[in-house]
Amino acid sequence: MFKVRWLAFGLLVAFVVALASTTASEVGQAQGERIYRMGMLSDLRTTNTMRVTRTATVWESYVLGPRHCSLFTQTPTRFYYVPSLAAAVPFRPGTAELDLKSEAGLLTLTVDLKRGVKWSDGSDVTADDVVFSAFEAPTIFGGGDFAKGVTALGGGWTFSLDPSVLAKVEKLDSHKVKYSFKGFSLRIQFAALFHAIFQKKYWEPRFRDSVGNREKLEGLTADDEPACGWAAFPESLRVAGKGWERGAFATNVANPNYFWKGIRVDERNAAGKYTESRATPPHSYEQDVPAAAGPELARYEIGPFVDRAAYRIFGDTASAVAALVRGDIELLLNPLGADPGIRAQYRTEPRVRTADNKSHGMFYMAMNFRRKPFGSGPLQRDARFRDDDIIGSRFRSSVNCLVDRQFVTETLFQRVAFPLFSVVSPANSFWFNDKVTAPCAEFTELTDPRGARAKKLDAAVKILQSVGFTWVRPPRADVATGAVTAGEGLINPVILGSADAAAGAAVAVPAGTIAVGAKVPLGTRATLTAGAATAESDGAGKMSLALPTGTASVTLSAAGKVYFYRAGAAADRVPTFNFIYPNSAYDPRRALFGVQVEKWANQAGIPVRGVPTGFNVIVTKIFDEQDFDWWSLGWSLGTAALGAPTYLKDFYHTEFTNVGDDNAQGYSNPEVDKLLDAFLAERDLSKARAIVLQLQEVLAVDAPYLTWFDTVIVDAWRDDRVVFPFTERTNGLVGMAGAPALVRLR
Amino acid sequence: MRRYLFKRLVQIVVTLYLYLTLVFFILQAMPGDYSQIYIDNPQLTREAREQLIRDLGLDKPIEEQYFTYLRNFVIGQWGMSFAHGRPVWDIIVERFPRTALLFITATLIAFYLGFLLGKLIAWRRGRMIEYTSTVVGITFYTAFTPMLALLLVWIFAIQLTDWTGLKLFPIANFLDMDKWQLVNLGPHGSNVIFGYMLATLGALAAFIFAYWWLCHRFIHRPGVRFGALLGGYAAVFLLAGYLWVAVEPLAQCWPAFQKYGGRICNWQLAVDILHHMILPVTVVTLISFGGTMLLMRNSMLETIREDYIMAAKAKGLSEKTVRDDHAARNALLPVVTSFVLSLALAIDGGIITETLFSWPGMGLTLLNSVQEQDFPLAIAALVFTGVFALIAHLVADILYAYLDPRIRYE
Amino acid sequence: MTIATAAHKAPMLEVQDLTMHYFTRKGEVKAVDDVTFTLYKGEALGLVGESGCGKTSIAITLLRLLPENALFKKGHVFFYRPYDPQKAQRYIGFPVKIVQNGNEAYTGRLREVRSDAQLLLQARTNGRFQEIPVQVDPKAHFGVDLIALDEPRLQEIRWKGISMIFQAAMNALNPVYKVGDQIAEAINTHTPGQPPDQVREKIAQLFQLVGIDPAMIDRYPHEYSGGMKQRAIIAMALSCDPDLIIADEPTTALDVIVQDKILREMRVIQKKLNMSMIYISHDIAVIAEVSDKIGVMYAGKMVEVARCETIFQRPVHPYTKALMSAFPSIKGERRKLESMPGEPPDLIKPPLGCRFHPRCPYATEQCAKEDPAFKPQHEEHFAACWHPLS
Amino acid sequence: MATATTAPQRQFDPIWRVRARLLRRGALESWAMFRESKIGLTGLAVIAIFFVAGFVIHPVLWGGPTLPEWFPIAGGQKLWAPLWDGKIYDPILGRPLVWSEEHETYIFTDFPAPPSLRHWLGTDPYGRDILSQILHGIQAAFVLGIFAALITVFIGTTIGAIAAYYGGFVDTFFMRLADIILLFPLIAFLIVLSGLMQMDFWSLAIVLGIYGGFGSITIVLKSQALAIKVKPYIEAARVAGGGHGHIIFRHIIPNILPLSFLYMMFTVTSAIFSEAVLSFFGLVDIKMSWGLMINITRDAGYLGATNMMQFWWLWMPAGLCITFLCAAFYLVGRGLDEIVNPRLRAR
Repeated sequence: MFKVRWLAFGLLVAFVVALASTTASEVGQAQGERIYRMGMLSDLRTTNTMRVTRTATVWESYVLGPRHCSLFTQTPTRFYYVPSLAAAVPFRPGTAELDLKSEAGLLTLTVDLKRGVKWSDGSDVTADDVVFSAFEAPTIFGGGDFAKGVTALGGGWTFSLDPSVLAKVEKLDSHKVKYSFKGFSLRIQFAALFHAIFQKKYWEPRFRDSVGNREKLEGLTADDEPACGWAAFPESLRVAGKGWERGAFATNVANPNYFWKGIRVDERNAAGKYTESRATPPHSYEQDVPAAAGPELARYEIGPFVDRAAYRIFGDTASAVAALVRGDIELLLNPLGADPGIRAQYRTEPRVRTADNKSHGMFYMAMNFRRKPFGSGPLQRDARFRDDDIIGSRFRSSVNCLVDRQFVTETLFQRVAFPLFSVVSPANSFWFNDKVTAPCAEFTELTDPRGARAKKLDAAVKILQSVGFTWVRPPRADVATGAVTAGEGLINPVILGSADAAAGAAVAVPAGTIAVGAKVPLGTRATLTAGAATAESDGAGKMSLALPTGTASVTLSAAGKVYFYRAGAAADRVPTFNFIYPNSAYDPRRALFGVQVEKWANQAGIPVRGVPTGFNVIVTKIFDEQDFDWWSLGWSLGTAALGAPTYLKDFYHTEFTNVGDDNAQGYSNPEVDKLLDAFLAERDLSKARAIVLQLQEVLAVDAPYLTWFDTVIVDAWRDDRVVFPFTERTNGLVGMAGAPALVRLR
Repeated sequence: MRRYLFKRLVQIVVTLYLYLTLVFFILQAMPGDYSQIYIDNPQLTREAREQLIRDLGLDKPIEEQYFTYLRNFVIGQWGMSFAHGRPVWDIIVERFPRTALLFITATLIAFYLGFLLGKLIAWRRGRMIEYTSTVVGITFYTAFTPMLALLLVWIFAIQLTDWTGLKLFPIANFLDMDKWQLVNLGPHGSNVIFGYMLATLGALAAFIFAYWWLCHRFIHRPGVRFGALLGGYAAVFLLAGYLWVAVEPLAQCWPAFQKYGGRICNWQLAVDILHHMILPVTVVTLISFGGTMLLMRNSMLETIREDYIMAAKAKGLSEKTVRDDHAARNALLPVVTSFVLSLALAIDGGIITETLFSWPGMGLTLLNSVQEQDFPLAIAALVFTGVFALIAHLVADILYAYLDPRIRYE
Repeated sequence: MTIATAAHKAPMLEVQDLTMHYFTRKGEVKAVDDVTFTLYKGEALGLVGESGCGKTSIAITLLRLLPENALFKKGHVFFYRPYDPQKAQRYIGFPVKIVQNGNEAYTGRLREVRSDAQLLLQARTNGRFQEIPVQVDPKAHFGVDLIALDEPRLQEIRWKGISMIFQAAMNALNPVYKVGDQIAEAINTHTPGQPPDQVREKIAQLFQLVGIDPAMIDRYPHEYSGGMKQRAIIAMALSCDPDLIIADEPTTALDVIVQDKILREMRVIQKKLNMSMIYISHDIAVIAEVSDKIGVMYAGKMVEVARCETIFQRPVHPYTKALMSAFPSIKGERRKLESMPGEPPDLIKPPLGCRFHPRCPYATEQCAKEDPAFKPQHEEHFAACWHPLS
Repeated sequence: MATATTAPQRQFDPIWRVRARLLRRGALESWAMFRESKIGLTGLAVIAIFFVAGFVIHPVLWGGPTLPEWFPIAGGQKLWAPLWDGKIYDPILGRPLVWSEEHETYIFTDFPAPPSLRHWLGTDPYGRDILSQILHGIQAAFVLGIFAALITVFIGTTIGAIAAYYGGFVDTFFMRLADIILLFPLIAFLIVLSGLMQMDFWSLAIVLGIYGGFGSITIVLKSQALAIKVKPYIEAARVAGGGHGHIIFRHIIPNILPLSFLYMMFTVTSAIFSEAVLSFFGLVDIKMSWGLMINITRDAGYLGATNMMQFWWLWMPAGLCITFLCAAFYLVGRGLDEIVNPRLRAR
């Protein structure tokens, strides 16, 4: 019996080996079928477009996104605004401004559709489909009320078809639609006209069946939905097979009726124009485009040149990377960037190629403006803080000054991230203000390892002193030798009073004042003079200085308001603050940065205690409870925002300081509010750009966010299997779902 | 027997009730109440949030919430997954078969291996084999599981491929995408195959067990019995194989890519899943056999001091008979009881294994749902895991009753 | 001691200088030291002594059921059966002893079975190994040394040759098997190939013999009462028709009435089947009732062996005397119940000389220095004492 | 009577001294037995090595604790001169850069750097010294494990004694509770919990301690306490008028403590292991630990199947430390088991 048991064991082992070797796939590409295999890091939640249009994860947008088309689109490399379903961009001739007409109190826009565009089931894409998608569907859903329907559908619908902007959409003829808007907003261009188009024939009965019942609509199995994009779900084309095996893979098959197939695109030719052309069926299009900075000229032919795009689902990055290196997949869809170790893995396999691209996002730190000394507001939970004096602003500036972004990103992060000073990412080159910088950014340990820390500390201390901060034991920084002694016990200043100052008039200083600050309207340049000392206004129109002893009056060169500060008593000592940042496991980079910032701040006597915290807890504390002192998080802004940075309003406008809103720090600056509103209402892009540039300057010095850094997107693909027409692109190939419509298999 | 089982059943129902209550109150006592997280989703508008509060019954007094919670558990309304937007129950039904197949296989192997080795090392106490097995067992038992899993992947999936040029083992997932792309098994997808496999496994196990018992009961000559056993097992395995290749719906075939001959049948899909199971099963087996082995050793050491073992020896029975039929048979009893404990351990190990092998079962679901803050799902997964462990508890009880006549005939 | 004194009887078991110690953390426990005795066919020997004096150790040594830490030091245990050349073949290479024609005894390693009537033994004579041809007559008794046997041969002798009734009958039955199956297991092992009905029939007979309802065959041990278990154990011990049964405290766990009943029945069975028996008990009353011969043990040593009446009437060893006086005799004359002073010695460091001397009222200096030899005192009466009482 | 008073009174030792003596004798006996358990000794040796590395070598390297400001001599300074430059070897913020006088800039060494004279076990993906992190991790592991185990022992002993002493409903309740706790897959439970609450070092230790305390240890200690409850001296104490509390805390608990220390070892193992797994998944808010080291390695992509062996120093030391320390406590537990559980003893 005993021997038999070993025999059985041997048989089992033999079975396993046989199993392994018979099912072992030889290293090589499948013959016959042209399959483009990609790796994904998470499963889909649904294949029903209706759910996705409400809240899409990045993975769903990769798989389901390619099925839909819209009126307009942005070119892949230079992000030009070009027509897709529409025949041409309805710009006012000679400008980059939409040709909006006023009609009965509404702004209208007429869009002509291309002819010959077909759904994957062979029927034509007509104005009916457009009107249905943009207006009828929500109206049906809302029981006849468009606004109600959009609200009920929620998510992406509300974003692109905002009823406060969009009034109605009408069909003029089979290939002509008219949009009516209630007023101008930048959202017309980048939201309403980007709306996905669904087939009316397919969806209308389904919408009628589920009026007002979103769960029913979203619960439908809609795998046979016809597509007008390059890809369709296998089922909609009656191709055998399963489009989505939960937890394992998802598949798209090429749409045989794809309109753009075979079209050659030149994003910017020698004549400075965007062109499309194709011989059969004939198609050509030309459009003037601006010459803004961008990568090399991109010329390519639109595919798809593959029969299928398959998305293999992995549970973690490591196995996905290994699969790429082993050649089980051709491209890894990894929007999170690649750490050096992953790159090191790629380097072990010469057939894997990588490309680094800028990503559109930011990592930042912010403070609770409702608490002293970050702002000077009361400590109530929901109270909005109004920036009545400049203590908070100076305090933030001093912390900003202490942070050495260049050093951390270059050395510790090894360039997987780059320093960020503005609230707009440099990836968004048209809107990015490259002159924006942080206070004392010129000192960095990267180039001046001995002196920079002392210089930064010295500057930060001076900023704090200029609004009357004192210490139990002040920090000492010897700029000459670089010696630094940490301070302890920061004490809040006490506001003695304020006074309105006429331009150039002397304002008397109350007794006991040790520092004086001033504020002038935004955009005004002014100087504050106190005896021999002077201070220039910054971009936010604020200035402050430590008052030389014996000065009786100060002068402000423009009309504004002057504040006086005296030293605080022991009771005003700043309590120890908690600084919550994502824990090392969630994001080691931010955790490391957090610990470093904590250390730098402590050196300046700022009593901050770092608390690495789980991501979800941070989110709850910040956005849902608003119970925090400092925090650090990041925003990934996606490519859709590569148009105007409309998100700025969400982050910094007073309107969004409520619980659950994005302006969780409670930043409320009426002047910034005004700028944000003006920006969103500006039709002229160049004027809007000017406003955004100014906003970036103001926000950089007023620092509602202390922006830290942004990461690099790394694409990795099997060079022996696939060729892409271009790889240099903001947000990388990942940003266009792996470019399955452009890729060619070797 | 019936009374015993009834008693155990009542006890288990009480335990289940207490378990649910405990989970409920732990969640209530948490500083960041899970229902708060549920309704504090930043994507929700204020009105929607209030609606949700009403829908969830969170405006109701706690005792009412508690009873609703219990009722919902019983009727299978475990809530909607936040991240998936589907009923939690659906997701569990979808993920469970995958975990079940992996775990039942691994646990059976681990248990048998642990039993066998524990028996041997106790019998040969003080010899080299005891020290070696103890050291190996403890090493695997306490080894940092992720490290173990990664090392196995490295050895079998990477190094072996480098040496042989063949991809002998897959590194992740539970099926080969290329093979399955043209297969359309309906809405449940691969779970159909998992179902067939589980049914086959269950039927085989039941048959083997029953047949073994019958043979031992009615055939007394060792040689004849052994032949009958071997023949019966071979026959049933052949029968199972025949069912899979020749009898619908098990033997159904699907179109496939040319690479696979244009046709792929269910049995090939099952083999594909088995192929993907090898490494994860090995990992789970390695981490959990140690516990059984050490326990079996202790139990066996206690048993061989019993008088009936000496009596069995005195009867002139061969050493093997004494060891296997008397000592091991009795030593097995406490080990079966501890089976439940090792199960909890296996579930823990399973979370790690499933994550590292991208095996989308319950463990990975639990981890992902926590990372995505999908608390209805996370909690349901935890509760379900508990229920699963309870069921295993019951199975262990039945097995125990079968093994111990003192309980069977109580 | 030789067998010569009892030439008229057939030898069953001969124990010579048996010494077995236990290894423990604290030192070697000298559990059995130089024990010597002989048992004849159909005879019942009672081993008596205080707890921990080595009685049970002898029993398990005879069957070689020793625990791991047992250290066998020296001695022989010859187990006799009528000579059969076929069976003798199996013991080639092992020490054997041939007893025939009354006194003649040959000891040596069995080299060859030359013919039905001739054996070749290898024996040590004058310090040299020599091969001695032995002529055996058909009535010869062929003894094998149980101590030297290997495991398979030992397994044949266990139960078929020597079976055992265990001290704690409660625990000697495996709780997970039916009692009938446990008996059948023994029968099937020793006489393989019997049809199940026949085995069952045999078990039923045994059950009737020991007074259990045969319907209990298919019951589990926990369904038996204590007395029934004891009877079942006896039935099991009888199941293979053994030549010798060792009954280790067969009735301790039972109440006096049942005890007495079972003992009587066992005595009857023993006489009926003409078996040899070794009773082990600390209770001299029990021993007296069932034995033909009594061996008294003290601290791992056999101090006195004699026929039952002899021991009671003329004990030679002071310890035996003390033991007898501790036993209130109903039949015999009234004696003063003496209590024995002192405590049983520590077997790790037993007293030098006679082990009983610290407690012996007759002890002299000699007793403390030299160990008395175990020598014949009268006919079939052996004792180890410097100052024998009679 | 007079003789009784004048007779020299026998001086009884105070009760604590008697107890101490008994304790000492018990400890010595146990040690003598423990010494025979090879696996127990092996475990103890490993623990000792770790302890010395974490609590002796590490402070020596780091210059001991910083004295408080008000301390008259060397206030605000380290107790002794550190052997390690804190700037370079800080486990969390160490900077591995080398300043080049010649080029007036940092020399960028590639991280993670392999073992070298400067960094004996190399550096992590962010350039921090691995050895320093390992040493730091020892302290974390010990503190977490022991703290959790003490909570376990405290709860388990109390509950076990109380359940055994009172029996009835109290007993049933705690036993059923223990059943449930045994069913709870610990890691799964901790994962869910970490999503619900801030799981930092101490809260993790407390949760682990509570989990252990109400779990299997209660069952074992209860049965032990039951055996003690029926001992005559308990009856004697009751007759002498000892209250429930007195009997439980003075008589029962001291007698089941040895067993609970045995279970303490298993709790330590489970605590260290759980923390490592949770950190590995990134669910604990902790600045540095062994599990986190592996997590960082994995996050940074050095634990891929294709390059893990190339960058072995990033994960192997931490992984082996977890394995060895867990195994060591487990082995000590088993060694103790052989003392406490006589049936396992080799006779």
